[in-house]
Amino acid sequence: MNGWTGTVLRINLTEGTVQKEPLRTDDANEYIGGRGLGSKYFMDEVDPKIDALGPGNKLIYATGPLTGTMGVSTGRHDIIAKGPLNDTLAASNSGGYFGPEIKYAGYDMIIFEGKSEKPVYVFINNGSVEIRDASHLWGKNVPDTTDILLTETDADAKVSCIGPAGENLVLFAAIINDKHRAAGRTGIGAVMGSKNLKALVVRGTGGVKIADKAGFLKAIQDGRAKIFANPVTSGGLPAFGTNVLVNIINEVGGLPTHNWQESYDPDAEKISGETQAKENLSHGKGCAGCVIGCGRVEKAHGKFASSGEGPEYETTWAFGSDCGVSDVNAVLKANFLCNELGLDTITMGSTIACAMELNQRGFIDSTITGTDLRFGNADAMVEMVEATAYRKGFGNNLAEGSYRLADSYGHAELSMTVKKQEMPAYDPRAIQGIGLEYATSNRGGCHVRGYTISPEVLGLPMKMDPATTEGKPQILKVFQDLTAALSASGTCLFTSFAIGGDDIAAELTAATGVTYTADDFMKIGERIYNLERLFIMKAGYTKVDDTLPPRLLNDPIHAGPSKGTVSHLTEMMPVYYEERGWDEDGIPTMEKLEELGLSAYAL
Amino acid sequence: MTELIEITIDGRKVAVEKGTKILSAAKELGIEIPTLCHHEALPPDGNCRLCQVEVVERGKRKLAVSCMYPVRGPMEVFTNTERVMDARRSVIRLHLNRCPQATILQDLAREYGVEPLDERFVAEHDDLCIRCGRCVRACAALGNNCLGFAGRGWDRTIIPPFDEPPVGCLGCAACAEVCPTGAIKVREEGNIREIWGREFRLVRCTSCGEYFATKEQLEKVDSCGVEVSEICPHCRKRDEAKRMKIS
Amino acid sequence: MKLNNPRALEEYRVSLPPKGGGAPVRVRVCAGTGCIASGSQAVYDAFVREAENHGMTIGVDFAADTTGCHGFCENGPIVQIDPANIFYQHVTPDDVPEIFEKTIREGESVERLLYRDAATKKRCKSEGEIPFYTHQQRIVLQRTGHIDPTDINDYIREDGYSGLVKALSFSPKEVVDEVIKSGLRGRGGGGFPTGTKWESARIVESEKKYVVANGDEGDPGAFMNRSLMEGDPHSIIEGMIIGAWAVGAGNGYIYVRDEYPLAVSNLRRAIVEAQRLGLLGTDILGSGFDFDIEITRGGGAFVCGESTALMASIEGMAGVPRVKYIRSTEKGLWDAPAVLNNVETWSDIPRIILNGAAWYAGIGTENNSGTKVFSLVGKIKNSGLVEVPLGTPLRKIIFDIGGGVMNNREFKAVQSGGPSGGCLPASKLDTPVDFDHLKEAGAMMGSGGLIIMDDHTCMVNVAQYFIDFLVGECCGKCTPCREGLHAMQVLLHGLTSGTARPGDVALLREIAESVRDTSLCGLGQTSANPVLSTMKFFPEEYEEHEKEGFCRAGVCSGLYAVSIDPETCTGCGMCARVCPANAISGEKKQVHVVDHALCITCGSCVDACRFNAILIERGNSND
Amino acid sequence: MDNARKLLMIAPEKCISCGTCELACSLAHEGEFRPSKSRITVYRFEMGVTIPMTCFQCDSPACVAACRTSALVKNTESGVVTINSEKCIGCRMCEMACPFGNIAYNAVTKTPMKCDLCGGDPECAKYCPTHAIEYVPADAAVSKKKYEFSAKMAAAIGEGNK
Repeated sequence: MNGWTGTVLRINLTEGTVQKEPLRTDDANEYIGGRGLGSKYFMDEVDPKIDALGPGNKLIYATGPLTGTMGVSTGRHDIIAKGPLNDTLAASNSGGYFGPEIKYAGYDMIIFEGKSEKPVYVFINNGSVEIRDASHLWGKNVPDTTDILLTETDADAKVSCIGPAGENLVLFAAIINDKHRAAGRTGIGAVMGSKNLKALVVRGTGGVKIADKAGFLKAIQDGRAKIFANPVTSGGLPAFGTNVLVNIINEVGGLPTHNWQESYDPDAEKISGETQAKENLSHGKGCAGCVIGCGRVEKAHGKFASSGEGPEYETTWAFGSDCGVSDVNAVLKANFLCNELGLDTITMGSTIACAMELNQRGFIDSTITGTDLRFGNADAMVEMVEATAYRKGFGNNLAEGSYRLADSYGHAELSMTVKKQEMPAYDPRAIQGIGLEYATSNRGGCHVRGYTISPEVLGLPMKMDPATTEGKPQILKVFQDLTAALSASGTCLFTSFAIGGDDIAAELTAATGVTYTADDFMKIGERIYNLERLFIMKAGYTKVDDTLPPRLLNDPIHAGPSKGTVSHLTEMMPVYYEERGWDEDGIPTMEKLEELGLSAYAL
Repeated sequence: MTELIEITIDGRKVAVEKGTKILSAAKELGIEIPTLCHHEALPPDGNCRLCQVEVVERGKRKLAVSCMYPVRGPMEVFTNTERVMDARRSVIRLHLNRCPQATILQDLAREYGVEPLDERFVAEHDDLCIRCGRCVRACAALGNNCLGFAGRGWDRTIIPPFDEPPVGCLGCAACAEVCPTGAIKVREEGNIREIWGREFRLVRCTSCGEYFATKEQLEKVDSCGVEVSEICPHCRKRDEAKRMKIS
Repeated sequence: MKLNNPRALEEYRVSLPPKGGGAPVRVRVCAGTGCIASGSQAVYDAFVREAENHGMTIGVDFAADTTGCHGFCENGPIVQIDPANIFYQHVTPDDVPEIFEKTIREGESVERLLYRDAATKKRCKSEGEIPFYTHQQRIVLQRTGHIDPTDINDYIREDGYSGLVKALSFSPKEVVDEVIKSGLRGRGGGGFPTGTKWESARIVESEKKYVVANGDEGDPGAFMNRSLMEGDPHSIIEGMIIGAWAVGAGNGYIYVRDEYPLAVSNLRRAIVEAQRLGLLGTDILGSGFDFDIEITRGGGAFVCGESTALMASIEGMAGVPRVKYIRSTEKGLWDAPAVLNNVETWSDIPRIILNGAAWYAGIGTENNSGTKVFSLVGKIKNSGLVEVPLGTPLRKIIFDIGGGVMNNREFKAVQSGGPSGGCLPASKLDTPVDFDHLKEAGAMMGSGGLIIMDDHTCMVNVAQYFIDFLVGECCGKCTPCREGLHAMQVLLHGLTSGTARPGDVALLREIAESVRDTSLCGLGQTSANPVLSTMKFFPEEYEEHEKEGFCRAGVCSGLYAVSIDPETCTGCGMCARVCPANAISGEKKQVHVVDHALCITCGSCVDACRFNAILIERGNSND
Repeated sequence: MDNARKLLMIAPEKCISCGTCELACSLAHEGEFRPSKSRITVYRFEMGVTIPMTCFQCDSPACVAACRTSALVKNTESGVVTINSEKCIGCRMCEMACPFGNIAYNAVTKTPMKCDLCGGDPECAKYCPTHAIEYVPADAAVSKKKYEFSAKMAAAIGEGNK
């Protein structure tokens, strides 16, 4: 096959069996791959009401047909599972070099089922698949685990694994590949941990074929030209990484501070991308086949001396402004720790921030937390990261995420979550569209399901006023659908600053030999989005959950450039439902489902 | 300056240097002529008889094996006449008769529509050797001469001297590499490589610990005036990258 | 002693004492391989002994020479007595005293030792009266049997090396032209014009050039090269020196079949003697021309007679043919030009030069000038070596010279040209024997083997015999010959054993044709000829073998039944005596009968019956 | 022609580890995206240090010295060590000989794999997103290398004097 490898690997950890099955090409044509095809398989095979940490959950590593090719920044893979943090259908996306290696080993997807009795890891060496004992790795952090595995398998292999956080079923544990790249959100690291699966090691020496070499090279040349001509993808991101946003978002007055009590951080400059570039940056880095290179290799100095990759903007924000920490070295240290221990940085930082507000308001104190959880206490913050991964002391409370934490003290309203997942780094009161995204994202508080920051702040592809609601439901739907399809293809979200569905459709067409128009591509995105929506509704979510924390709807911003604004979510929601072809309860209509070929999944 | 001669192959003209073999001249026109015993690296031998073409030269029309027939003057060559096809078919059938299991022959038989002879003619069903001697010539090219023909006629075989494990063998397996039918078996298990009944202890990479070559292979490289290390090529590259990183 | 110029040679020739030292009586005992096999050495010894008994001094009063083959091998040992010019056959040591008494003392012949002509029933006193010789024209074999091959002086006495002297007075080009004009064609079987071959080598510029003599005679039943090498080695050497002069070669090789030790020893001695006289080596006869000859003993394989294999063998490689689209006259031995001719061709050269091209061209027919030596064997009365002008009809060779088919059976076929030649039937008996007519008729000249077959010869069996031979001799290098011969062998054995399947004959033909068309060397390409030519002239026998399981010749066991013709059976009982299965019974002088239940169809009775009373019939005797 | 000689200039400090060079190379030579069969290999070390490694087109190449069938030849005009894969018999001598591990034998395609500079238009340089790999005239590259080296040396000496 071209683009796709044509083979799906199914590993049953309960039985210890391995099975290779042909890719369902009809589904592949309609869902492409990655987040789309993985979710389709998941929906067909898993009851949405299943216990996310039970053996009935599955974990699917899914690549797209462009993964491993020279497509425009197409080195991505998704990991699909039901997330234990909030019971949504997680399709956690990660970069690095792991996804392509799956393709080179000969697989489009790897499906893990059941639960191993003992800790194991799986070594895939092209056609050979071994389930191996991992007792010597259990308890080891990500870098150590990775190094040991590379020594005992193949120095050229790629490793995706969990750290102690995943083993300890921290509800927002991440799966880390290539030591530094995280499939972070909704806690799929805990799903891996629940299966006693420490790591997946892949070595692939095969290749990915494409249908039309000349057409493909033309498509990527066109796409690359747009990337190289775009100020964000050729300027800001390579120079400062995503941290370029710290100052930008702060200037908009949308940088949530002190657990979203404020939306402007006067100390933002201290943790900004510009500062990090000057003080901490060693090297820019790209994922496989990347033409942007937003990755950061950084060093923290002083008492937080450490090194690693990242942080991303949202991480800088979570451990920085949200926790009131202005010591960039502490932010970096917390970030590196999350990667080493296998934690999602957004939820980690936000949960600490939430605890700090609980502490600030006196609902908890140091007798409970064992430390001084004052906003701005960098030491306590760093300490709490490690405590969380090992569920030590108050860390055990933090390990449940901010919603369960705040709720346990009777103050769920202090958890800045949507559908129990922490929102990242952009205040919907200042940037209206992103609020609608948070409220309607299929996996709860998340920015990368429909990144309206692009038009609302960066002016890409066109400038929209962040303060107004007009056109936001419409643009959000476009972004949500585009993102879903783009992830399904294996493409990096950041390409969307410069290229659109037509560009990726052209790459897909040339790669797979299956013709995709821009419209087909967007339709596929919509199909994926609706499939995910059906899953979470079957899992128990309703329109009531399509909302934002009350603070954002009711409390105007106190200060800063966006002073006085609240989120106008309620204005946008009906328009959005209608735009989506959902009824007033937020349920996709039969017509819409038929249009998308999803009627079989109707509620 | 070498003399160029224009000849016609299947009605198309091509100018080639005097002495060029028809097979190469045809290749220049993109005309593929099937062959089994021919290998560009090795002296042609013309024994498989598959690459037959029809040559019209000085008024005479004849079959010739294109791998050995030199262009020495104006000539017309036909690579796909009925006579050529008949010749190839009969040769394929006779090859197939000896080596019914050889996939390359099965493929050729399919391509040319050749029915194999019945079982009365097959000697050993698992014989894969078509006696083309590519291995013999490859070993000679390496200067080792560990292989030769023994016996004659129907009993002709290829063996190492005295049919004993060959003393001068490097274990490089070039013989197996050039074999068109995969008749030469190389067994590699752990630190042992076995070929032609001789077991070689493999050298272990001092860096990664993989077994990567025979001692004899490394000695042979050494004899070419190239200093060799006991680090496998894979690690050498990584090590060199490491060195560059440091400098 | 070195002969430094042509005059020195002439002086040397003149200075030689007459043959046999001028002894009044000279005896020539044939020491060809055939006669030695039948005991000629003992005969020679008996002559010497007897002469001493008679008080004769050897070399003065009496001379006894061993000579090369006289050709009439069927009747050896052969002794000729000069000057009386008496030809004795089947001589034993016991006959020697009587020969002394009668012939040497009295000048009378011993009647019973004279050849008796079957046709005229007359005894022939001299060689010249024996039809076997009278129908021949001996040029190549002129000296064999007359001279002592181990004595160069014998050769020189008979104009030896005069051709060389003449050639050296010509320019190389003139020598080549003379050979071209003579019309001489390669006697090894190919029939390529010798002069043309020489010319193509002559015009190539090369530091090294070679001349090579092919004496690797390997055809079953052929021994003409052997007799020549054994009996007249200097003629070959002289021819090669002339050839070397003509093409500019400095070295020569004589490639001799390994199984010919006498040929090797006689040639070796001849070379040493020629070197001693300065006829080989540096500055031959003061001409400034250097040339020498080495002997290479053959690789012991039939295929080594094939030119490219022969050259590979001389180079020290395995004697396996090479694909050569570039003539060896351009790139032959060690990639240098090499002229390879059969020993008989070389032997023709001195006389062509000496007597002139026109003389030679006048012998034989147009485009087929000169004579050719044949070995006549098989079911023929007078087996032996015969030399006739080209164009002589087969019938003349077989019936006039050969005396016809043995036991007066019916002539069925003659195999011409060795294993890869062809079988010609009675209808082709009037074919003139030359390169072109034989080929046209469906056989080939080959190196000159003629095998006569009678009516009790199964042609399928003949083909099988030759294919069996060739399977054993095939070098195995190229696929069609290696695999095809084996496949043909399988099919032929099926036909002769009655296990053939329908379509086998067609398949046999198909494979034979592909072997002919696609094999690498000349031998491979002609290896299918025994099958193709027997099929061509005797298709019905193949059909009968395949379809009916019937062998009309009564050769293939189990494929026929025998009965005894009551009309012709004389009741002699010979058949019953030879029958190993006791299947034939009958009273003396009464018609015998065959018990089919017991008959194993071995064919013994067929061969034994002198009255052709055994009838071959369809139907398996075991039925 | 002197300016005919060009070579690949690799600047590791500009490299972002993306491996696009491997993808471009394998597509050009193998017809698919297959880093394991790329003639250029990206080595990723800690702290983002990445070294793309490929054939140096040595002046006296060990691989050429070891090749018995002239499948590998140093082109005196272009300086490129070229492969005639049809003349390769798979003895792997070149692989064993190269001190840098920059040539490998592909047993499936029966071809030694090494950088051939894509016949004068190297795909790796063409597609490198950060110009970490450039195809430049030999003279300029050499002098640039020299310049960088002396700068490095000067910095090292300067540090020592502090």
